[in-house]
Amino acid sequence: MDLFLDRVVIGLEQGAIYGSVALALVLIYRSTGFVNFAQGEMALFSTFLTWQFWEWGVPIAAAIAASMGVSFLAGAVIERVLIRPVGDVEHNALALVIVTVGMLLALNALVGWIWGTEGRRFPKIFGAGTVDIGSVSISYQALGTFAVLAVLLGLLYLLFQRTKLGLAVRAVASNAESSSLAGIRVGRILMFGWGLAAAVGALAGALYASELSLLDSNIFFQLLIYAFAAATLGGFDSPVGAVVGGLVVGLVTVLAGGYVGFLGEDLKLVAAFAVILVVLLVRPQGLFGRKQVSRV
Amino acid sequence: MSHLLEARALTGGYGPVQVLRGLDFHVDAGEVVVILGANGAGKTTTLRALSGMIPARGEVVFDGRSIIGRRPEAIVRFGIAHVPQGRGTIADLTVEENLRVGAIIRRDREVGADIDRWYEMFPRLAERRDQAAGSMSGGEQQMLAIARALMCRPRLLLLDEPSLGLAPLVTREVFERLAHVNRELGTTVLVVEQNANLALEIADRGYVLEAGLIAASGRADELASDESVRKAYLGY
Amino acid sequence: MRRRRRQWSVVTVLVLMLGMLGAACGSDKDSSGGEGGGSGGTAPSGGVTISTDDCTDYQPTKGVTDTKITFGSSFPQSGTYAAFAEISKGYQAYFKYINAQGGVKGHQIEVVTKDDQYDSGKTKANTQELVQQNGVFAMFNVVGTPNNLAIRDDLGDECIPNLYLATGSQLWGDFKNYPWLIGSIPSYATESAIFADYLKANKPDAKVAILAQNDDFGEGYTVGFKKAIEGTGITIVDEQKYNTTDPDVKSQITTMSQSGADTALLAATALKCPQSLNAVKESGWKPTTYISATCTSNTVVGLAKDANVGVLSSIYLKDPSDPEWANDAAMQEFQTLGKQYGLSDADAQNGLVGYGWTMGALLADTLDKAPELTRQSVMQTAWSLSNLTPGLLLPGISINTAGSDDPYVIEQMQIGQYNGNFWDLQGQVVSFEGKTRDYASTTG
Amino acid sequence: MTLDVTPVEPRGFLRDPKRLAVRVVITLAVGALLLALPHIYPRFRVEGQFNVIITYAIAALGLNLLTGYNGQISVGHGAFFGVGAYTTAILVGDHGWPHFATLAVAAALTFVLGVLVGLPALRIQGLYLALVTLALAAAFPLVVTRFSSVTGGTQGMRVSRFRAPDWTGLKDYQWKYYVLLAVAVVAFVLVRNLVKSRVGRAIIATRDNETAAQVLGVDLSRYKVLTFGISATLAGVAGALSVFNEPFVNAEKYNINLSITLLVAVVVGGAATIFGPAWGAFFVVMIPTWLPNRYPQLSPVLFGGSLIVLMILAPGGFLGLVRQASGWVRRRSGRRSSAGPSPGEGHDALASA
Repeated sequence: MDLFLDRVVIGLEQGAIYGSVALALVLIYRSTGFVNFAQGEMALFSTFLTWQFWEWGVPIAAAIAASMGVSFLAGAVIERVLIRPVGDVEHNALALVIVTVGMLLALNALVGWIWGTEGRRFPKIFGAGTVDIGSVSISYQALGTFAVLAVLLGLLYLLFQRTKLGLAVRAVASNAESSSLAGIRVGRILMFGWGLAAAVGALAGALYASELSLLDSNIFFQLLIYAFAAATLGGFDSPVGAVVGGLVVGLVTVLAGGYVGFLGEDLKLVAAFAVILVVLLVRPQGLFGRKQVSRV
Repeated sequence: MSHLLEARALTGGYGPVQVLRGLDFHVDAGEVVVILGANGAGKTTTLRALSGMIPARGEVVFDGRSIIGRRPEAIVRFGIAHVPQGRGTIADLTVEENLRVGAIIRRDREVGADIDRWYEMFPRLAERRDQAAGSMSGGEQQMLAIARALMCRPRLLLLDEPSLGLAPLVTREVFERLAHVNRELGTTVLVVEQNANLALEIADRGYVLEAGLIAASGRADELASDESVRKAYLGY
Repeated sequence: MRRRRRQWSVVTVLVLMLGMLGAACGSDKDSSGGEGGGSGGTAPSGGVTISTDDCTDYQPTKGVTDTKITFGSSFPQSGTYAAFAEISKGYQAYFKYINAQGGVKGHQIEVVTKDDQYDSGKTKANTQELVQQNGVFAMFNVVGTPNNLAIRDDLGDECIPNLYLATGSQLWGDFKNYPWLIGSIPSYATESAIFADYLKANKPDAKVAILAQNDDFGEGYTVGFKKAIEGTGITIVDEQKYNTTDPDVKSQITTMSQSGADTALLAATALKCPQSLNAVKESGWKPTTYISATCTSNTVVGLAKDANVGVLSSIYLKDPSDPEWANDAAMQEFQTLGKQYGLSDADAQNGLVGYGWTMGALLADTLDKAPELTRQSVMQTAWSLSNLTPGLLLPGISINTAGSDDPYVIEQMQIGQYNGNFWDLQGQVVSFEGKTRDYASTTG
Repeated sequence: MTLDVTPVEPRGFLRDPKRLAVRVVITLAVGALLLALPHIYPRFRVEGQFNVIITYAIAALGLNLLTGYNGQISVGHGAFFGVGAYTTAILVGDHGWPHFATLAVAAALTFVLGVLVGLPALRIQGLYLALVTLALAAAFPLVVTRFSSVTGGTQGMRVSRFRAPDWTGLKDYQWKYYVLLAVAVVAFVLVRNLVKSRVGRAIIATRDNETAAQVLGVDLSRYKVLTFGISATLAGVAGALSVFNEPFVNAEKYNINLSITLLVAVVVGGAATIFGPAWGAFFVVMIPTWLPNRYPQLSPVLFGGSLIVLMILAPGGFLGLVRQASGWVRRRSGRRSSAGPSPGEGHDALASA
């Protein structure tokens, strides 16, 4: 029983990380309608930036905030300089995918070039202790991750549902042409969407590196598959779906790895994929995704 | 020379292809003007050129100010609202959110009151205020699109084929509402339409486009009775 | 054979003369080297003979000019495993130093390197290019097990030596089938055996849980350990695997922590090493922990701050960052000469660079001892080393090979315990000289 | 309303003997060059670069059919490539089959697999499908490792070499090149004919507008699944051929990077063009070798950067760029002879706007 609860906690903690990166994916998808393959590597860059600030003596919370700010700007610039010139997603989807693949390769190597390929120590954002609840102990780190994610979701909800800016983002995601006719400055909204995603990615990256206490230039490529799985499961246009999807993927992988003998730890990812396939066959738009309205 | 909108030698098109080959036309305040023409004559392109959706050249003066070469989000701020072909509602947003998007450039506090006004005028929208726009019928979406465009309190409304894909009865209803808006609010309307009969009924004046040039123009009743126009566009 | 020999006789004579000169000059430095120049071409010291009869187009002195001998190497310089590129800094510095002294037998040593991003397909393409375009004499210190497997047959067919591979797979001891390839670092199986040996003495009824990377690396440890504990009181109570693509190993460690084990064998490498140490600490489990020798560099194990104290591993090189060796002659040579010939201060503290330096010394020694600079002669020499102590090998460890009788290069190690900064050596050097094969899995 | 639009191009050529002659000359010249390559260049270029380009080109050809022509993005074709490779490796290595015989098995097996993956594609679309295929790519190396007793796992598996028969008088690498090239030529011709056939038009119609295709009576599901199957088959054959060239397989070789590389090849060459995949394969293999060797860490930065720049300049890929350029030249020369837009062009532009 103890082992089971421990596994649940670990699954949820890892799932929260997957969910937070998936959240960044979803934010870009919501505003631009396509998937950013470079999301993980953007988060990698931001996290190294956070590390660098921290290494320079900035307190970790301030370092994360600073990195989120820089990432927001960088994300907006990337949209303006690298993405927009390629064209819109309806006509140049493939070209956009390749641009993000190019960014993935370039950013990863750039990080290696600037900071080297050796691993780095990353501080525990929420300290190293644990809270004991009955027979289960939960680390401050896990609790902190859950809390940050909950607050983030709440803020995003307020942003999207309660502000003009959020409304504009959602309008542009659904129909850019009509939005611009209504007076929304589509270009700025897209830049905002990318900036927001990059900032959330920076936060997710810090949570992840903090969970590992480590950082090197490979960890986000590994994470990206899980984040994709989380976003796919939850539905690519739903922030709540991304987080729930992340938690489910985390739980399924840990429990399948622990309890399903023929899968084992080495094939647990396959279990997660199987769950996603089944969900998609029943709901092709993911658990929380909205069904795409087909336009003829 | 106090036309609300005046276009001179307007050209424009897609990439290397010129569709409009030099149009001169005007719209006066309070009018309903219709642009008729066959498929591919350049009707939609004309509206897109006016609202800045495609690069255009020539001269377009709206209320004394040149708007040529501006981007759509700037032009709407001059007071020109464009309901594009295929309705142009924002499918994933609810009816109410669509209306709020329509008012997104406004900074006054009367947005809520305006929304209520449109709910009054289009009761069907009020019933469906929390429903996603994309899930509504074609006629409802068309009305929403018009209401959304009017939310920015435009002085000129550009309408692109509002009858497209609608049943005749629904089309008639849409046009009646349009006439009503024009009468009640004094909103000037420039409408592109294939269904010339209906359009000419509510219009004051009209232009006929052929291959990117104006082939005929005149008062609506004159056009409706013109032999060649009747044969070509009215089908009787 | 004979005809070919005549063709090259002039070169051979020259090479021999230079060789003797070199041997004479370096004699006091290599006093431990044992019998040097033997009977010429076919049967040098140790009596190991490698036939060139089956070679396609055997070119004995390709890559050797009057003044230079050129080697090729392929290893990751970009991408996931780019950190391995540090190794080359070590041997390049060593060769610069040796070349400044006049080289080996009057030949400057040059190594042409290419980036393969740890992709075995690229390793193969690089190697072909190095052999056909650059005309290298031999390959040297190619990184990675699959990478070396990908080039093994081609090089073997053409009888091109592949010297001192930077991988510890137990596959590199198949002298009979692959005489043109020789490993370097202790095999993962040997390491396991040394750890089992330690347990027998200190914890004879240990209950062990194993975390293994899901590939031949992890399997090397697992198989070696299982063979080594046969007939002892040591038992394996849990085995977990992880994929290199897994973001985390926490769930595996949690399972292990509740398996009743009191000992953890972490057959993990790279970042997964400190990651699993952190996970062990966070789980509250306090086992006797062993980590792979591939993680012993401070740049790796040092990442698991607070979680690495008391951890065990096998050591065969002096740690450049450990002040214990500050007055050691070989270490001083590495630090001062290394910096003189291109190493930065950080490089001179890096264990991987130290390993590279050691490999450079091993290659130079091998060339020095080879009766002639032909591919056959050098390869035969590599298979018949005795009591070599190049570079930064720990005191008491020496290199011995003897063809199929002793096909593994380094088989002696010492258990070390990490104190948070350095490895404290425990007990004595344990020798598995000639016995590695007993613990190796037989696949491949 | 019918999809049977008379193809214009061949007639134009038949009517215009000058253009036909130019085309014949170019084809012969390119053919001669391709045949001469393994005699001009040394073995490492042929084996390590040209042969790899050919296998990637065949796989990208298959992926292009699915992604370019049919509009279904797959980020998982590396897995089909891997299945083909392992089929040949296991049959040749463990069961002593002749190399050529394994091609048929690899083709059949990957066709069936492709159809199986294509079935959920009927329900799962667009982005979600792309990510399901990505999952396939991620899972493949894990499954291979799990069954290491058959596959050799990460350690890999050696296969006997594919040797040139004596009667050819060729070196092994030259023989391999010609065999691969021959298969590639057959594959390109078959795909070209397929795309220009009725079935091909149905495949394209499905991409451009599913609803319209349905109205036109195209059996969507059949064509989608069929396209998936054919596409996977080509990738599988390419994988099998890769073992002809390089008789070594291991789990790491067929990872996500391979799938992404194939997709990059399709788009960089020019999606939905016949020869785009060949150009794309050429670029993805050769560009990294052209980049300066001095700072290895920088070459991925430059490679990634060149992808971005190419996509900004020519979202239609290399052949798109060539088309843009030739269109520009034609317009410049055409402007002199006849003013005004040609109706055909105007229609195209409107359709895509």
